[in-house]
Amino acid sequence: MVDYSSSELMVVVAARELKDYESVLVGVGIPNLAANLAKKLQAPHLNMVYESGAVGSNPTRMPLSIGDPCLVTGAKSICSMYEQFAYYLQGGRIDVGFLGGAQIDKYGNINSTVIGGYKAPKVRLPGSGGACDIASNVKKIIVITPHEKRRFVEKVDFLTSPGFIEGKDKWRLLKLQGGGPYAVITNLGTLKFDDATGEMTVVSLHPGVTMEKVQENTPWKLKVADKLEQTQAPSEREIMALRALDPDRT
Amino acid sequence: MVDYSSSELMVVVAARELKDYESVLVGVGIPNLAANLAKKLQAPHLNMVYESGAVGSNPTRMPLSIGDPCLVTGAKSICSMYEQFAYYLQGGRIDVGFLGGAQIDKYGNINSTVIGGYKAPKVRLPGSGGACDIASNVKKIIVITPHEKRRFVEKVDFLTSPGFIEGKDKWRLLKLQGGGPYAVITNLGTLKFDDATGEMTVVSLHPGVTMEKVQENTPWKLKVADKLEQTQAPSEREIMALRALDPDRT
Amino acid sequence: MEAGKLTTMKEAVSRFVKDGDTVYLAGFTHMIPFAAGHEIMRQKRKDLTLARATPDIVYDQMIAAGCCKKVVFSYAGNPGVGSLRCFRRAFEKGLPNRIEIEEYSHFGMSGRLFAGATNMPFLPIRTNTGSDLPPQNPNIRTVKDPYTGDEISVVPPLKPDVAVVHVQRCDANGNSHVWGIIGEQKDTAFASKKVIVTAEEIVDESLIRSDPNRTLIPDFVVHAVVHEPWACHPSYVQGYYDRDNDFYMEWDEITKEHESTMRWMDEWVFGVEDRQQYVKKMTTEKILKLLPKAAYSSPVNYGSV
Amino acid sequence: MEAGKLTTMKEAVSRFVKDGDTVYLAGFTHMIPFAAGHEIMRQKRKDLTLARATPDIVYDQMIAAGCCKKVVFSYAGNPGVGSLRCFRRAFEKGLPNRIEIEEYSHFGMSGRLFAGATNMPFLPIRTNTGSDLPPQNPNIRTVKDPYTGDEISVVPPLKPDVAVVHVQRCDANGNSHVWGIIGEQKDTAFASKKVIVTAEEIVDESLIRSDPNRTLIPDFVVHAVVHEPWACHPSYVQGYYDRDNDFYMEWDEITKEHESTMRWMDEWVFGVEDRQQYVKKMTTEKILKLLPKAAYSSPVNYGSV
Repeated sequence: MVDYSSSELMVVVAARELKDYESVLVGVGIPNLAANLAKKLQAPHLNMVYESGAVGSNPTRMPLSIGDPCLVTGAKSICSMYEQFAYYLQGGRIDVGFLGGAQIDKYGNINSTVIGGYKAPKVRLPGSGGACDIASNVKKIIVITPHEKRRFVEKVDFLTSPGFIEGKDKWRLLKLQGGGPYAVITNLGTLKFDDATGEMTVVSLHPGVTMEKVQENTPWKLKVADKLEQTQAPSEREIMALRALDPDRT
Repeated sequence: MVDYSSSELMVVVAARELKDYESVLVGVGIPNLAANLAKKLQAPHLNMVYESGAVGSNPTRMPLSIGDPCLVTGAKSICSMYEQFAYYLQGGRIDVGFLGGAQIDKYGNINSTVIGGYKAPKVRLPGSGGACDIASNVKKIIVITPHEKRRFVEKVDFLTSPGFIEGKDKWRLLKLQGGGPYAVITNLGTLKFDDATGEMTVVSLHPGVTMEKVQENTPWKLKVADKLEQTQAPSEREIMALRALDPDRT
Repeated sequence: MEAGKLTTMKEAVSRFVKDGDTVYLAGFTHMIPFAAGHEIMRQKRKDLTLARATPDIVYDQMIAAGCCKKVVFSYAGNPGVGSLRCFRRAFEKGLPNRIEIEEYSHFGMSGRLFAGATNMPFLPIRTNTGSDLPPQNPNIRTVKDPYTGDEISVVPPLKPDVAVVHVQRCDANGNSHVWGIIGEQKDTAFASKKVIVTAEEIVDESLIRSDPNRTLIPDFVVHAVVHEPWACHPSYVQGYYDRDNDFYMEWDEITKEHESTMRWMDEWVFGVEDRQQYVKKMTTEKILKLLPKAAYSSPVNYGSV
Repeated sequence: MEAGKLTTMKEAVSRFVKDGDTVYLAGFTHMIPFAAGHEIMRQKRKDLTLARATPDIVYDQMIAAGCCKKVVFSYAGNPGVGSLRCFRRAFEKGLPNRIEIEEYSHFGMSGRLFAGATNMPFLPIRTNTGSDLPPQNPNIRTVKDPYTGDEISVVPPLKPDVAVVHVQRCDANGNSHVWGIIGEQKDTAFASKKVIVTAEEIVDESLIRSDPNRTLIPDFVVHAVVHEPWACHPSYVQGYYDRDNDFYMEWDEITKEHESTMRWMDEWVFGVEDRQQYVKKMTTEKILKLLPKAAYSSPVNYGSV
């Protein structure tokens, strides 16, 4: 058994969700590592698309921003910002998108705008960026986040990016072309969403984590899958491939 | 006095309407010659834009089509078809556009769609192409046409491209961003449009042409400007410059 | 999209173009994919809805061959020459068969394709108002501008079943470099359900990656890639061969009668196996006349640290 | 547009940027025109509405300098690092002055600019629905889709008073070659009433004309051209100098307090005459670290007969 950090675990678990030939809208940090790792392993034809308009990038180092010059050198194609959102996202061509945020609620709604009131906030966050657009148009949304009580809330202070709103019935009325939230990957486990109601549901616990620990870090009573699984620990192959991608372990 | 053909006269008269630094949407044939002639004479900075997306072309021969490869080699800029119509025409950036057509009526409405009924036509013509878009968005429309009774009609069979519709009051209600028809240049004279009513008005007779001859070739009673002018005959400089552009006299 | 896209024209047309499809052969004057049109005729596709801003000679031929049920267009002329006689014969006289039409302006037609490519619900455009086109076409509608209260003309997205887009060079997966007049090449590829790319040259992926801003069409919207040099004659490919303006003028003569048209088709379309044979039938003189002078772009540096 | 556009940054800002203007400094991560931002601060412009999808460090600086009345944006963060502290200080605490905000998603913001550039009355977009953004922003409205009856979100065009767009190379009239991430460069230039182009290199028109598809911005939307090498540091110019990621991280430290921010500004903005002096203050080590490797594009042939 290989040693790994909690971030490495999240990257590996996220990478496993990606299939060959899918197109992924990649952000920086953990999503970037997860996509690159999947490409090295089970998904060599993974199509990496960046919000900045770069498509099929081949970065030779870790980009700090999604507009980093290393995402341009040797890319397959580049288009303008409006084109990126119009042709790719609104075009319905993106299979998987990664999102983060300050808060996520039980229906997968995400807040990256403000803690407290909008006009007089406790903390003003950066805002949507492309998050609302990604959440509305991508087939599967994967959220990677630390599992903390201040991040998991019963109702977000501000709904920046739609999950299943107040449940799947309400969400269907909105006729969004995206498939909505698909998975939430935390340092404790993987949560997916109930097919019928759209409620967040624990489907897998990471090695050494108990359901009690997950519940302790979540302020509402969590739904648990009928068949609660154990997350497979990262293999040596996965961890070695990941460290080759990110020698500085950013 | 230099000899000239009736087509050469029309080219010269049209070229005189173009001012330096204006942007012109250029078609093939006479408009192409007129724009290139103006550029050689009074308008060296004339900005020539083609429907095909070529901007600032420098053709070394006469193009047969507005998509001719000679309009691309050494052009300043090229954009897609939708971009051409959206950024340039709808963008309100074109000062002058040239149009032709099978019929033109007394308010400058143009028909390039059909002679007879739309569903069972006597003659099916090519259709609008960009004509309706140009007529709706360009500051000044200049029509170059032979002066014939079958072309000048009191009401067009099909209104492809809006002139002043049934007069300027009606036209204003449409809120088109274009300035509407500006001049009609024929082999007999130049006609412009009444400021108040938008009715076509003879403003200048070409050398040797009488008002009677113009009226004979127009099926409705033509309005005549208070000060009817005589078109200045093409100068030797104008004709020599034109023939240098078009040695084959196409 | 899976790998192994490189194929022949015969195979690409046989697999992706079906009777009754809405077909878009892209190209505004430039890079009109005649080779694909001819193969569709040889495979005797029927009841096609042929969509194209400028039907041009290629659709005139497909109409004469009886492939067409309906034309969706904005300018049905032979540019710089005159009418498309086969289009008119079919529409006016039902020869070889009656065709329907659906008509827009260029802005409307290119806008429909842009809206299809970007999956817009509808596209507001500043045209059509005051024209007799909207009363003849129930697809052209209006909405109320929520900022000014004005009535604004709108057109619906166009999403063809299958498109053919010719490019100068692409890699085996269809990442395509295109230059010169780019017309509706990109919008056609993104708007259509199935996309066949035909190319003058198939090049290594590294050459494409040397200039990503030149890539108009990314591989993952492409279903088949066909290496087909001279695919566009009598249209042209910038930097490869010029427009055969003489042929555009001759077409006006050839098509004076349906019979004379079909004689030409029997020789140049049905009488050849494929594009290679068509090209070999052309005279050396013609080929040499169409070869362009060199005018190379100045390179740029894409390097990073 | 008249000739004689080539000028200095001082002159361009003095002539075209006025108190109270809506300003758009273009660039999505790439080619952010810091030199222009610094000159606007030195000329002490007031009450500006600063529009930009990603305010980035340049607007953080302009806010700290007291130039700003309002920010129109979609992502007010330091990408990959965290908050824009000056933006937050102004918005949350009114230091140095209270600022208003008007907020969209990236698609909404880039769509507003596209709609402005193409003079659309409004732009329908598939986003915003279900989000709390529209209730906070009366500019985000809905219209009824005339084809399906669905309610569709729309945004209005954005037409800034003045824009600065940096490019790799342009001719003396402003015909500009741009490559790498092109962001909102073109839409900004076409949407804005006045346009200042700043360029790493001023080149002969013939070089621009060697590759017309590379020309993102044509001269006739450009009002002033400024030759300003290294204009974008700490942002970057593909092929000229890399992004100074270290500085982006340092900015988080520098801006912990308003006072520490202003000390930095006194040294690097108000303490220099112009961009040349700023660049000369940078260490050799830093300059060398930012120089990219070469990675040239493969040329293409634009020739015709």
